[in-house]
Amino acid sequence: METATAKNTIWPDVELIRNEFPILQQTVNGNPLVYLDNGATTQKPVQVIRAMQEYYTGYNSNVHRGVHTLSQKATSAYEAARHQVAAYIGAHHHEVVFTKGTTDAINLVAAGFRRAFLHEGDEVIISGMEHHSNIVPWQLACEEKKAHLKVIPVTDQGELDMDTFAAMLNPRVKIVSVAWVSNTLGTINPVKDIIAMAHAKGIPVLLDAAQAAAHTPIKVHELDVDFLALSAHKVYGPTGIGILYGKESWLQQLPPYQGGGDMIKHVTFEKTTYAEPPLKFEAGTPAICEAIGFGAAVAYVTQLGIHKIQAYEHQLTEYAVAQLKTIPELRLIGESRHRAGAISFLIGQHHPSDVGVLLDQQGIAVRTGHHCTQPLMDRFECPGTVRASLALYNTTADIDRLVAGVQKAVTLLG
Amino acid sequence: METATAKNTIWPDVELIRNEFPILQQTVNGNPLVYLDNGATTQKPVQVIRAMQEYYTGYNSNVHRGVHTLSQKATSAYEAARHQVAAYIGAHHHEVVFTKGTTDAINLVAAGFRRAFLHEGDEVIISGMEHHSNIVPWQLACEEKKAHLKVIPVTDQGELDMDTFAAMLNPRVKIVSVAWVSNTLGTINPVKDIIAMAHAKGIPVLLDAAQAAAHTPIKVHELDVDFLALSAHKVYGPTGIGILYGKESWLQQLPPYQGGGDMIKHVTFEKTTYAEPPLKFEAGTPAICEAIGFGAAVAYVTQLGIHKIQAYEHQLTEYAVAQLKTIPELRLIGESRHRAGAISFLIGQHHPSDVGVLLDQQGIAVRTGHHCTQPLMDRFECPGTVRASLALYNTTADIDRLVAGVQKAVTLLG
Amino acid sequence: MTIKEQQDNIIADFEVFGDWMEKYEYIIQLGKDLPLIDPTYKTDDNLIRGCQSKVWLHAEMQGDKLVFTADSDAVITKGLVALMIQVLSHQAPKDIANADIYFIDAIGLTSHLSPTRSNGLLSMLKQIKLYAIGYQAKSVQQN
Amino acid sequence: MTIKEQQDNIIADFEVFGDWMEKYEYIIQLGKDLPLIDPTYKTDDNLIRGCQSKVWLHAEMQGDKLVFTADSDAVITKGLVALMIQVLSHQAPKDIANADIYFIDAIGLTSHLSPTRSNGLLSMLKQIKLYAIGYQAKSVQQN
Ligand SMILES: Cc1ncc(COP(=O)(O)O)c(C=O)c1O
Ligand SMILES: Cc1ncc(COP(=O)(O)O)c(C=O)c1O
Repeated sequence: METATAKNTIWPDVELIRNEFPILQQTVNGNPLVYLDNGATTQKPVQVIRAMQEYYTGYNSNVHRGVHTLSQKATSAYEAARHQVAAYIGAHHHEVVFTKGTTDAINLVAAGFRRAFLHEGDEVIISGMEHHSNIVPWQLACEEKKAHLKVIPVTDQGELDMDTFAAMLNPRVKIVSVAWVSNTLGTINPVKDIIAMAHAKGIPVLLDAAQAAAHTPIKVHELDVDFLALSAHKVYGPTGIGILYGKESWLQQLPPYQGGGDMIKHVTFEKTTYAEPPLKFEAGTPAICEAIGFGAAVAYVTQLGIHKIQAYEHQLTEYAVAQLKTIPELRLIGESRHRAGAISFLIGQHHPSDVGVLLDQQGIAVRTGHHCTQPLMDRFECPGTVRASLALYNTTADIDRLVAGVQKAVTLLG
Repeated sequence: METATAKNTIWPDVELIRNEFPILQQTVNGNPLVYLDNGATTQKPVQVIRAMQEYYTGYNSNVHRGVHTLSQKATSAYEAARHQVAAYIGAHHHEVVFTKGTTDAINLVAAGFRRAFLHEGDEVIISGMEHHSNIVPWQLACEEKKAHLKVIPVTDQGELDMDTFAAMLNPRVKIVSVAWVSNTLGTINPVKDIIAMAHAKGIPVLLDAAQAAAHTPIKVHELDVDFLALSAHKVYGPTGIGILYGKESWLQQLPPYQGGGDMIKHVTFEKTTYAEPPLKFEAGTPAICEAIGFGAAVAYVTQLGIHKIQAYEHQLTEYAVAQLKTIPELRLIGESRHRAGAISFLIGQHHPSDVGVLLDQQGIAVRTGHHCTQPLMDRFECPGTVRASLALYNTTADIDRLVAGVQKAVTLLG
Repeated sequence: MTIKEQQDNIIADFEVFGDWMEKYEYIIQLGKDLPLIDPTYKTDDNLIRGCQSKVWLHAEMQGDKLVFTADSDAVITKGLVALMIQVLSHQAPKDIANADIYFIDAIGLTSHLSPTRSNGLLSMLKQIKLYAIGYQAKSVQQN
Repeated sequence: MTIKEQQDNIIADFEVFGDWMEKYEYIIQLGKDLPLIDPTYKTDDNLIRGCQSKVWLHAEMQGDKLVFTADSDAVITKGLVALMIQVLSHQAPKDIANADIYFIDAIGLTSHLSPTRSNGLLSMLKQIKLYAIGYQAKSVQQN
C-alpha cells in the first residue's frame, strides 16, 4: 500500500471522487467491490443520477412541437445536452445526432452508405481489432451491395499494420471505419495518420470512439474526422444513448435512416421532405432523459478535466501492467506502445472464465470472453481473455486487489 | 365539483394514485399543473423512478456475457423486464424485442420487409390517420423498392373506411400497418376485423399500439397479430425504450436490422451467423436501465389493473367530451363511436397554438399542432388541433379546469 | 424614435398590466390591429414555417429605412410580430443589424422567443437581421 | 443410488467446506478428475456453446440406464459438469426426466446455473433432460 499511495501523484483526491459513485460503496461476495469492467460500461456519479431524477420528477415532457411549459423546459434541457456533448468533442451542436449508442450510430452511417454511396465492387476498410458493432453493420451493407469488406491486419503486438493499410487505399474504397481505442487490447490507434492517409485519397473516415471517449480528449474538428460514434454509458452517462458526430456536409448528403416523427419537414402520402440535420436523423421521441443524463455526464468529466483523467489513468495503467507482469504465468494480449483503458491477459493454460469466476468470488469484477471481438480472438488464437478495464475512480489499491486476486486464482487452479 | 366527484364511481382513490407521481405536485404559471398531454408522453410513478435509481446505485453493469455478480444481476433484471412486458401484452418473452420505441420498432420491420419481402410493384397498406412514424418508414422502404404505399381513407367521423379497406386487399399487398388507437382523433380502430380480413388474404398485420398500450388490454396471441409496436414512455415508463412484438415465425424470417454486439452467434470476417430472436434484433448494449424501468411501469399498471384503468378512463373521456361540447364555439375533430386517450378540438376560427398558449398560462398542458399526423390534418383541412389526452391520474377536476381554461381563452381571443 | 426608445416605450406600456390576462389581451388586440401584409407578399418565399404557426415577412427599403410588413396565422404570434415590427421597422439597416432586442425578456415573454417554441418568432427575428445585413452590405457597395 | 441420494450426498460433502475457496478447490479437483469424453464424441453435434465456455455432452443407453460422458474447456464448468453427471448418469431415463435438481442451489452455486451465466451448464441440464425424454419415449414404444 506504501507504493500504491506513493504512486498517485496526479489525483490525491480520488477517494473523494469515489464517494460520488454510490454503486462503488458495496461489498460483493463479502469483499468491497473492485469494479474493473469499465470497458463494458462505466458507473454513474450522483450528478448524473440526480439530473435524470430531476427530469422525471420535475419536467418530463415530450420535446419539440409543444407550447406548454413542461415541454419547453424539456426541449431546452434536451438541446442544452446536445450543446454540452458537442462541446465535449469540439463539435458544433448541429453536427451531433443523438443515437441509441455507438452501435446505432455506426449502423446509421453504414445504412446511409448502403443506400446512397456503395455500389457493386466497392470496398469498405475496417480493421482486425474491431468490435462486432464495427464489423457486422458493414458486412450487412456490403452483402446487399456486393461490395467488399477489407481488413487492416493486426500485428503481434496488437497494433495496426499501417504499411498494409497504406497499400489498401484505392479508389474503390468508399469509407474507412476503425476503432480509436481497442476495447480488447487497449491499443490507441494512430487515428490522425489514418485520417490523413484516407483523406489524401479522398476517402472519408469513421472513428469508433466508444473506448476513447472516457479516456482521451476528443477534438473532431482538429482531427478533421468525418464521422465519430460513441456511447454515453461508457462515459459515466446513462444506457440507451450515444451520438453520431458527422461533418455538416456529410450529414447533408447522407440519406435519412429511420422515418418517423421529428425528422420531417413536411409529410404527405405522395412526398415527404426532411428536417435539417441533426433532426433529420432523430426519428421518433428521442431518449430525452438519457440525453440530459449524458449532458450531466460530460459536464462531470469536463469539470474534473479530461486531461487530468487521461494523465491519472495513464499512470494507473502503467502501474497495472507492471504489477500484472510480476505474475509469472501471466501473458498480456496486446502490448501496444500507446494504450488506454483495457488490459487483456491470459494465465497459463487456464480458461479466462475460470479466472473470472474466482475473481468474482473475491469481489473483483473483470470481463472474460471474446469482448465482441471474435475475429481478434481468432487472430491471437485464444478463446477469449481476462480483461481489466480502468476508469477515473479506480485506484492503485484496486490494482493491488486484482493482482492478489489473480494470484489466488492461480493457486486454486493449480 | 359536486358532479365531478359524483362521477368517479370506479376509482375513488385516484388522489392516492396522483400522489405517486411526483411531477404532478407542482404549480405551473401559478396554478396547480393539469397535465393533459399524455398522448405525447405519460408521467412516471415513483415505482418506476425508484427502480431505475436502484439500478444505477446498486447493480449497473453491461448485460449478457459477464460472469461477475453485477453483470449477473443486471442481466437477470433485464431479462425479467422482458418477461414482465411480454406478460403485459400476452406474449412469450422470446417474441419481445426491446427497441428504442415505437418508431424504432416500425422501422425495424419496414427495413426487414424492404430487404427481404418487398419487390417492385408490391403494395403496403397504411391508413389516413397514421402517425408519421407509421408513414415515413414505409415510404422509405417503398421508394427504394419501387413499391406502392396505399392509404385506407378516413371518414368524416374519423373512422377507417372499412369497405374501401376490404377492396384494397389483393395479392400484391405485402403488409398492412395501422394504428390501433389514433393519437390525434382518439379513434379505436377495429383491429380484430383488420387482422381477420388481412389474414384471409394471407397478409400480415403490424399494429402501432403506441396509443393503445396505456389504455387497452393487449393480448397479442388472441388478436393473432403478426407485429405490434409500442413505447414505454407512453405507458408510464422511461424514455428511450419500447418493444417490437413479433410472432416467432416472423422474427425467424425477418433479416437482422442492425449489426453489432449481442445479436450474433459467431463472427468471422467471411461469415457471420446471428443469434436467435429476440437477441438477433438487439444489436449493441441495450437500454438496460430503461428496460428495467419499463418492467416496473407495466408492473405498476398491472397492479392497478388495466381493465379498471380502461373503465375509469372511459368514464372520464365521456365526461370530458360532454363538458367540452357545452362550449358553443368548440368543434370536435374525430367523433368515433369507439375512443380512447386523445380528444382533439378546434375553437371557432382560433389558431390551436393561441389556445395552447392561453391554457399554458393557466397551468394546463395540452398539445397543439399537427401531432405528427400532417396528412390527417390535410384531410380535415385544419392547420392542427388542440389535443387533450388522458391518463389514469387525470380527474374530472382536471377536465373542469380544462373547460374553464378554454372558456377563458375564448373570452380573451374575442 | 430609435430602436432603444421603441423598446423602452413597449416596456413602459406593459408595466401597467396587472396580470397575464391583461398582457395577452393587449397582445391579441395588437395582433388583430396589425395591418395585414399585402396579399401579393404572402408568398412561400416570405413564409417562415414554425411547427406551430406560420409567419410571413416582407422587407423593402423606403429611402434609407428598411420597412417590414408581416402576418401570422396565429393571433398571439401576430401580436408579437406587431411588437417586433414596431421596434424594428422604419429603421436604418445598420441599426437593425446591430440592435440588441431586450424588450421581449423585459415584458416577461421570453419563452415566446425561445428556439423551442417553434412559432416562427425567433426565425423571424433572424430573418429581419439577415435582411438588414443584406441591405447594409448593398448600401455600402453602392456608396 | 437414486438421484435424490446422489444429491444429498453431494450436499453433505459440501457441508464440510469452511469457505468458498475450499468449495472451489474441490470443484476444480473434480474438473481435473473427470474422465475425458471419448474424443470421437467431442464433435460439434455434441457441443453446447455457451458464450463463455464450451460443454460437450454424449449420451448412450447401457442396459436400461442412460449414461453420460462430458467435458468442458473451462475447469470450473467441468467440475460442475462432473457433479451433474454424478447425479444424473447411470439412471433410468424416466427418473432423469422427472428429476428435481436441487443440489446446485443447496451447495450455494445457484448463479452457475442461471440462464445469464452463459457457461453452457443450464443448456447442458436441458439437453440431459431432452435425451432422457427421448429415450423414455423410445423405450415406451418398444414395450
Ligand atoms: C400513434 C403513434 N404512433 C407512433 C408514435 C411514435 O412513438 P415514439 O415517438 O415513442 O417512437 C406515436 C407517438 O408519438 C404515436 O402516437
Ligand atoms: C470499441 C467498441 N465499439 C463499439 C461498441 C458498442 O457500443 P454499444 O454497445 O454501446 O453500442 C463497444 C462497446 O461495447 C466498443 O467497445
